[in-house]
Amino acid sequence: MTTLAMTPPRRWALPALNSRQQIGAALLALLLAFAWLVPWLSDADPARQQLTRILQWPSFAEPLGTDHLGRSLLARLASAVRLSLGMALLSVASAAVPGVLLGVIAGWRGGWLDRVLGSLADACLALPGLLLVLLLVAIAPGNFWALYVGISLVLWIEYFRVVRARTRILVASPQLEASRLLGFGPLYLFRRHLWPELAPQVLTLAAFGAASAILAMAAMGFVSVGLRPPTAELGLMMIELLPYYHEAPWAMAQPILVLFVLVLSLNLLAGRDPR
Amino acid sequence: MSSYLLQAEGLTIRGEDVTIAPFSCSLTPGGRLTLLGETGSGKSLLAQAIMGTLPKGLVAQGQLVIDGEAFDAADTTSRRALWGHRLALLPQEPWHALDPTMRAVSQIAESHHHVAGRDQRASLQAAWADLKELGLPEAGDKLPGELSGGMAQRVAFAAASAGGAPIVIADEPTKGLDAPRRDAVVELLARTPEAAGALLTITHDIDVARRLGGEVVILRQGQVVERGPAQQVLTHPQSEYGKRLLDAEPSRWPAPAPLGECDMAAVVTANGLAKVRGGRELFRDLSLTVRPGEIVGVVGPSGCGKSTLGDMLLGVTRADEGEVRRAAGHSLGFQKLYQDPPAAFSPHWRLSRLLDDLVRRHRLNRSSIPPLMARLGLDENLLGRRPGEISGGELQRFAILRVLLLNPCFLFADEPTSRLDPITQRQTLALLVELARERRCGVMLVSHDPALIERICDRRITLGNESMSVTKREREPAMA
Amino acid sequence: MSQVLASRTTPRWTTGLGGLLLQRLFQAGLVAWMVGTLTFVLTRSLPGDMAYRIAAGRYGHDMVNTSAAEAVRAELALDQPALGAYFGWLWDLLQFNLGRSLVSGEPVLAELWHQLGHSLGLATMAVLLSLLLGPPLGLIAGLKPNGWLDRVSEVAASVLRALPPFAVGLLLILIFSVSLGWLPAAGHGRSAHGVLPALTLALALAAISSRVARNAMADVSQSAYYAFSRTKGLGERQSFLRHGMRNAAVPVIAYLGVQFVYLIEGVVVVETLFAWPGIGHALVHAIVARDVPMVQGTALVMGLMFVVLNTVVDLLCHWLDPRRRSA
Amino acid sequence: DRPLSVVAPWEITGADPSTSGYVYARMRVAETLVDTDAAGQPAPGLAESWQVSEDGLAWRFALREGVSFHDGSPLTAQAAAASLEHARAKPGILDSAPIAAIEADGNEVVVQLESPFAPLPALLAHSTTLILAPAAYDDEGRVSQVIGTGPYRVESVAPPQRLGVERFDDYWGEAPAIDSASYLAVGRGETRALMAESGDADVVFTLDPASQTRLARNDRLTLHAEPIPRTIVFKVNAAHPLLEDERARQALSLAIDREGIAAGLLRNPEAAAAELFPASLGSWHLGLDAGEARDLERARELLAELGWQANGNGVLERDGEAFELTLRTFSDRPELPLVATALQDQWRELGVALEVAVGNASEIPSGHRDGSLELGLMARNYGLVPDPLGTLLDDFGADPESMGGDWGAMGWRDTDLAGWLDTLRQEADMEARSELAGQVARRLNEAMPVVPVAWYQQTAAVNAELEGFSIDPLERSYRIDELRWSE
Ligand SMILES: Nc1ncnc2c1ncn2[C@@H]1O[C@H](COP(=O)(O)OP(=O)(O)OP(=O)(O)O)[C@@H](O)[C@H]1O
Ligand SMILES: Nc1ncnc2c1ncn2[C@@H]1O[C@H](COP(=O)(O)OP(=O)(O)OP(=O)(O)O)[C@@H](O)[C@H]1O
Ligand SMILES: [Mg+2]
Ligand SMILES: [Mg+2]
Repeated sequence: MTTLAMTPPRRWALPALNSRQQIGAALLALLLAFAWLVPWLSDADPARQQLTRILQWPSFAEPLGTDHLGRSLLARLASAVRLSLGMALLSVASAAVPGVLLGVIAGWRGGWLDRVLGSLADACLALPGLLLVLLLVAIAPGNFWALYVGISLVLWIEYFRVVRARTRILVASPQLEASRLLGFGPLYLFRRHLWPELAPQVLTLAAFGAASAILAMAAMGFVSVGLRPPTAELGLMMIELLPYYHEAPWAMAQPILVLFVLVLSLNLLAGRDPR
Repeated sequence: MSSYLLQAEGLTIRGEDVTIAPFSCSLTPGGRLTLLGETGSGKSLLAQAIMGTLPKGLVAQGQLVIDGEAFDAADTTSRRALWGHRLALLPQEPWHALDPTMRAVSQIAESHHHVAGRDQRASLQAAWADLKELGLPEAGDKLPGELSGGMAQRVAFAAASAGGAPIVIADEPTKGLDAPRRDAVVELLARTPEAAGALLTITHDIDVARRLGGEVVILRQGQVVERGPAQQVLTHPQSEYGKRLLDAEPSRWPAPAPLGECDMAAVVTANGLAKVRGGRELFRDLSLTVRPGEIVGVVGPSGCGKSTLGDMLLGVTRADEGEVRRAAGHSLGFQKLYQDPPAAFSPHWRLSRLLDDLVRRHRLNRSSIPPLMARLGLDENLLGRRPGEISGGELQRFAILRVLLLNPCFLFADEPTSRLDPITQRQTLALLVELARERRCGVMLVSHDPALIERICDRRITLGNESMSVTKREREPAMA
Repeated sequence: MSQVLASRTTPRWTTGLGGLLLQRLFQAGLVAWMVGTLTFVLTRSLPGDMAYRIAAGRYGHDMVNTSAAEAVRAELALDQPALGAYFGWLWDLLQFNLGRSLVSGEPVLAELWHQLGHSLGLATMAVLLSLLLGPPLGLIAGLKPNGWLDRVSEVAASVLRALPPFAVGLLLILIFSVSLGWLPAAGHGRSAHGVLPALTLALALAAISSRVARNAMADVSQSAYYAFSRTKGLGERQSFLRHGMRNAAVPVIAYLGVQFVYLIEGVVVVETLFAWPGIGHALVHAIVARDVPMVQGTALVMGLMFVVLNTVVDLLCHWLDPRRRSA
Repeated sequence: DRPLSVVAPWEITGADPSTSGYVYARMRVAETLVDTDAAGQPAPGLAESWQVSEDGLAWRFALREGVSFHDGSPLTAQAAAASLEHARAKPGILDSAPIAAIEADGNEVVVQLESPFAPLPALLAHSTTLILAPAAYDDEGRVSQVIGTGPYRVESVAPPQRLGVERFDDYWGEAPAIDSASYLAVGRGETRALMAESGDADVVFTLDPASQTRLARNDRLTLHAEPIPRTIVFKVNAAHPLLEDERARQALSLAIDREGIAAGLLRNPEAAAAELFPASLGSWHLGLDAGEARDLERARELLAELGWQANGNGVLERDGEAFELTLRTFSDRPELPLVATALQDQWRELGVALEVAVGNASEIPSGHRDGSLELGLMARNYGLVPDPLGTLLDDFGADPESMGGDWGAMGWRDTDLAGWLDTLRQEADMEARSELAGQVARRLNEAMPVVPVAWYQQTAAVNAELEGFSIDPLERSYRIDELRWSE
C-alpha cells in the first residue's frame, strides 16, 4: 500500500514538457543543430569573399545564397547563430538572474531594503540604456562582451520590477506562511511557491530579452557603432544586408528569420499550460 | 415535467479516477434539496455539473431541465445565459471567489446593477442593505484580503444571490459562521423557495439540513446512499451510513478523556495582548496560556479576531501591545491549520511532491505516513493530484497530516473541521485530541459549533463581540 | 525563548500619495546627480583624444586635423583638471544651466528643447499607438489561453520582436509611402511625418506588451474570482471589463514603465531612419563627438523623463490596485 | 511656384561657416570671393578679379559692385575682410596658407602673405571662407544667423536636419526660377532612395550603390552621376617595422582587387583607382590601368624577398613575428567599412592578418599624432578647393620634422617631392606646374605612403519634371538656382 506515496519523485527529473513546449524545444534544437552541424558538413569559410559572385540567389553550391561580399550566407548564418545565441543567452542570464534575485529580495524583505533597491532600479532605469551601451562600446571598442553586458545592465530592471511586485503579494499569502511554519527555507519557498507564479512572466521577458539583446546589436550597428568585420553576428548581419533589401530581400530575411525562430521557440518554451 | 424548476436525469461525472454515479433530482417551485454526505463524495462536483463549471479534465453526462429548458449536461456553454439570472451558485471557497482588488460592497452592488438591472444608486443602496442584513455593516469598505473567513463567506453569498435567481445552489453556505449568523443565512436561503424558487444546498451541518427541510440526499463515494424527506431521513435514517452520520453530530459525542494533572511549563503564554485591525479594536489586555496536551477552544462571532489571535500566538502577526512567550526548543513546534485550506498550498505541485518535500526536509520517517493517512481517511490516489483537484475536506485532512508529521507542541487549528462531514469530523477531531494528549501538544481550536467545543475542549475562550469586550471563562477551574 | 512584540509605526510621509511624490522628487535629484556623474566619469575615461573627436564632430572628417584639434583644445580648455570641470558642471546644474554644446556652441538647453519636443511627440504617439494595439489584443488572447487568437498573436508578437526596427520602418515606408503614397517617407514638420516612425516604434512595443497582457489576463481568467464573477451573472463582457481588465491592468501598466527601455533603443534607429531630429539621434552624435555637456544634458533630460513617467505609472497602479494603498 | 526639396546626407551643425558652411554654400545662401568655372578652375565670385604682387606676398581681390547682403546692407571690403578674418580664426582651409593679415583697402580685400602661395585664390573658394554680413556675428564673434549674398536667403533653420530657403530678390546675378527650397539631412542611404521614389524629395544626393539600378528604372526620376576628386585611400605608417620597406607597401597594393571592389561593392567599374588623382584633376592624373595594378604573384615575391614565410595557418611570419596589422577606418562614409572588409579578405589571401577597427574619423589624425596608427582607410578629397595643391601640401609637404600630414604620409619623407611641392607653391606658370604635377603623382605612386583604392562619383536622383540639373564635381554647390520646373 505504500507504493504511490512512498516512491519519492526524482528530484531533478527532466520537466515534463507540454505540447507547446515540445514544439519550442524542437525548434531550438533545430537552430542549435543548424549552427553546429553546418561547419561540420560544409567547409565554407564565413569570411571568404568572392566579389564576382555577390548577392547570389540560393543554389546547390550555396544553399542560402551569398551576401554583398560574395560570402557564403550558410556559413555566416551558422557562425552568427553560434555567437549571437551564446551572447544573447548570456546577456539574458546576466539580466534575469540578478533581476529576479533582487526582485525577490526586495519584495520579500520589504522595508528600507525594498526602498533602496527600488530606488536603485529606478535610477538605473532612468539612466538612458542607450547611453550606457554606447559608452561601454566606446570604452571597449569592437568587444561584443562589453555590448552585451551593457545591454543586460539595462535589462535587469525589467525582471526586477515584475518580480518584486508579484513577490510582494505572494509573500503575504498564507501559502508561504504555511510552508514557513513547516520549517522550509527561503530556497524552498522560492522554488515551490514563488517561481511557479513568476515563471511565466519572467520567461516571457527572457524570451523577448534574447531578441532585445540581438536587436540592440543591430541598432548599434545601425548607428555604426560596434562593428568589427568580418565577424558574423545576427544583429550585425541584418544591418549589413539592409542596403540590399531590395536587390536581395531573401538575404536580409535570413538573420531575421533565425531570430524569429529563436524568439518563438523561447516563447513556446516559456509558455505553460494553464492550470 | 415542465412544472419542475430544476431537474437532473442520470447526471454522471467522469474524470481521471473519479466517477460520480448517476444522480437524479427534481425540484418544483418552492422545492428544497439538501445534499449531505462524506467529504469528497462529489457534492461540489454535482453542483458544478449543474452550473456547467466543472474543472478541466472532468465531464458531465445526463439531461438537465432548468426553468423549463432542457440542456445536455455535457454542453457546458449553453447554461451561461442562465447564470445569475435564473441559476445562482455560491462557491465553496469564498475567499478565492472575491476579486482581491475590489471593495466588498462594489462586488455586491455590481450584481444588483448588471444582473438584476437596478440603477447605480439603487444597487449601491441594495448592497449596503444586504450587508446590514448579513450583519456586516462595517465590511463594505474592506478589500477581500481584510475580511475574516466568515465575513468573506457572507459577502460572496450576497454577491451571488443579488441577481435574484430563482434557482440557488449553495455550497456549504454556513461554514465558518457562528450560530446566530448561521441562522440568519439559513433564513435568507429559505426565502428562495418561499418565493417559489428552488434551493439546492450542500452542507455538513445536519442542523442546517433540518431547518431547511425539503428533500435530503445522503451521498457517499459518489453514490446516493439514501434520500427522502428531511423529516424522515434526519430522524430515522434507513441506511447504515445515514445512521452513523446522524450519530456523529457533535452534540452526541462522548466527552474525551480528561486531561490529567499537568505541571509542565506552558507552551504559549500571552500577556496583555491588544490588536487593532481595520480601524477596529479586536481585543485589549488579553492574556492566556496553553499547556502541553491541553485543548483550548476559541469561540466568538465571525470577524471578532479568532484567526488574528492565533496568528499572534504563532508570531505570524504582530500584536500592537503585549507580549507572547513561546516554549523554547521547538523550532517547528508551532503549527497552524488554515481556515481556508486551498490558500495554504501552492496550487502547482502534486500532493505527493509536497509531502515528499516535507519528509526530505526534516528527515521524517516515511513509514509513519500510511497509517496516519488511513486514520485520516485519506486515499492514496489523492496524492497524485494537485491541491485544486481534490475536495475541500480532503485537502483539509491532508493539511492535518502534514502538520501532525512534524509533532508540533502547539497547534492552532482554525476551524479545521468546518468542511468535513460529521463522521469524518468526529474521527479527525478524535485523532487530533488523541495525538494532542499522546504527544503533549497544546491545541487551540477555533470553531463555531458550541457543542463541539463543549465536547472536546478542556477550556474555552470566548472572544468578544461588537462591544469589543474580551471575556475569558474557564470551564474547568482546576488547572494548576 | 521569549519574544517581545512591540508596536512599530512608519512615519506617515513614506506612505500615501504625498509620500510617493516626495520620494520621486528626491529620486529625481538623485538621478540627475547620478546620471551626470556617471556620464562625466565614463566620457572622461573614454579612450581617444577628446579634442580630435570634438573637432571631427564640428568640422567634419574632411577638415579634422591636428591644428583643428589643438584649436579646439585651446578654446575649450580641455586640459583643465577633471575634478574642476566636474564641480563646475555641478555648480552650473544647480543653477539649471547645462552649458553649451562643444560642437555647435549653442546652449545645450536650447538644443534639447528643440529635440526633446520632437522626441516626446514621437514617443507619445508611439506609446499611444502601442497601447491601442498590444494590450487589448493580449487581454483578449489571455481570456482563452491557447485559443487560436492566442496562438496567432504569439506568432505575430514573435515576428514583430524579431524584426529590427529599421526593417519594420522600411517595410512601412515601402507600403505607405512608395506604394500607396499616403504618407511622407521621411522628414519632419507636418504631423503626417510622425505617423510612420511612431508606428514603427509602436509595433515593437506592442509585441511585448501584448504578451505581458496576455499572461496577466491568463492568470486572471483562470482565477476563482473571475469564474465567480461570471457565475454571478455578469456576463463575459462585464466580467472582463470589471474584473479582468482591472486585475490584469496592474502588471501591464507596471511593465509599461519598464518598456521605455525599448523605446529608447528604437528611437535612435527610427530617428535616424526617418530623419527625425530627436534626442536619441542627438545622443548618439554627442557621444561620438565627445560632446560632454550635450551627453550630460541629454542623459539628464532622458533620466528625468523616466522619473516622471514612472511616477505616472506608479500613480496609475496606486489608483488601480487598492491593495497597494492599504499595504 | 512649387517648392523644391533637396535631400543629402550631411547634417547642419550650426550657423558658423567653419562647421556648416558647405550647406549654406551648396544651397546658394552665401558665396565666396572666388567661384569655380565649368572646368573646375578658379573663377570670379564676389571678387570680380584679383592680382598678386610681384613678390607673391600680397593678393588684392577687387569686389563686385552692387552686391547686397540679405539684410539689405551692401557688400563692402570691410565686411568681406571681417568675414575672412573670422574664418581664419577658426580651424579651416585658410590654415594651410601662410597668411599674415587680411585687410580692406577701398573696394579691395588685401591678403598679405608671409611667403608666396600660388593656390590662394583656390582656397578662397572653399565654403569655410563664406562672406557674411556684419550683422551675422554677435558680440562675442559667434555667427548667430547666416546673412549671405546668394540668390537664396535663409527662411528657417532647424539644426541638425532642416534648412528652408527662399528667393532673394536683390541678388546681383541672374534671378533663380524656383521660389523656395528646403534642405533635409537624411543619414541613411536607403531612406534617401525611398524619398526619391515616393516623390518626397525632388533632388536626392549621394545614392547608395545598391539602390542606383532600381532608381534608374524609375520613370519619374532621372539619375545623374559625376566623378569627383575624392579617392578612397589608405595611409600607411611607413615607420612601422612591417611597412618600412617600400616593397611591403607595394605588395599590399598589388594584392588589392580594385576592380572587384569597384564593380562588386561600389557598383561602378570605373571607380577602380590605380592612382591617387582622378581624371578631373587634369595634369595630376597619370592614366594608369587598375587591372594591371593587381598582381598577387608579384606581391608574394616581394614579401618573400623581405623574408616573409607562410606558417601553418597561412599567415606570413618572419623571425617568429606574424604579419599582423590593424586598419582603422570610420563609418561616416558607409562604403569605408565595406572596403576595409574586402581588403581584409584580399590580404588574408596574401597571408596578412588584418584587424579592422571601425571607429571615428578623428582616430586617424590622432593615431597619426601619437604614432599608434598602422593603416588608416579613408576618403580623401583632393578637390576641397579647385587646386589639389593645398591638400597635397598638407599631406606630403608638411614640414619634415613633424611626422607628415595628418591625412597623408606618415613616417615617410621624400625630399624631392617636398621640393617639387614647394616649387608648385610659388610657381605660377601653367606649363611648369603641370609638369611638376605629373612628377609628384608618379613619385607618390611608386613610394606608396598613401595607397589608392577607388574613386568616388557623386550621384543624384532628380525628379524628372526638373530641368537644368547638373552636378558640381567639386561639390561646392547644388546649383539649385539653375533649376526650373518643366511645364
Ligand atoms: N479537478 C478535479 N480533478 C479530479 N478530481 C477531482 C477534481 N475536483 C475534485 N475531484 C475529486 O472528486 C471527488 C469529489 O469532489 P467534491 O469536491 O465534489 O467533493 P465534496 O463532496 O464537495 O467534498 P467536500 O465536502 O469535502 O467539499 C473527490 O474525490 C475529489 O478528489
Ligand atoms: N489583513 C487585514 N487587514 C485589515 N483588517 C483585517 C485583516 N485581516 C482581518 N482583518 C479584520 O480583522 C478582524 C478579525 O479578523 P479574523 O480573521 O481574525 O476574524 P475571525 O474571528 O477569525 O472571523 P471568522 O470566524 O469569520 O474567521 C475582521 O474585522 C477583519 O475584517
Ligand atoms: Mg465540496
Ligand atoms: Mg477566522
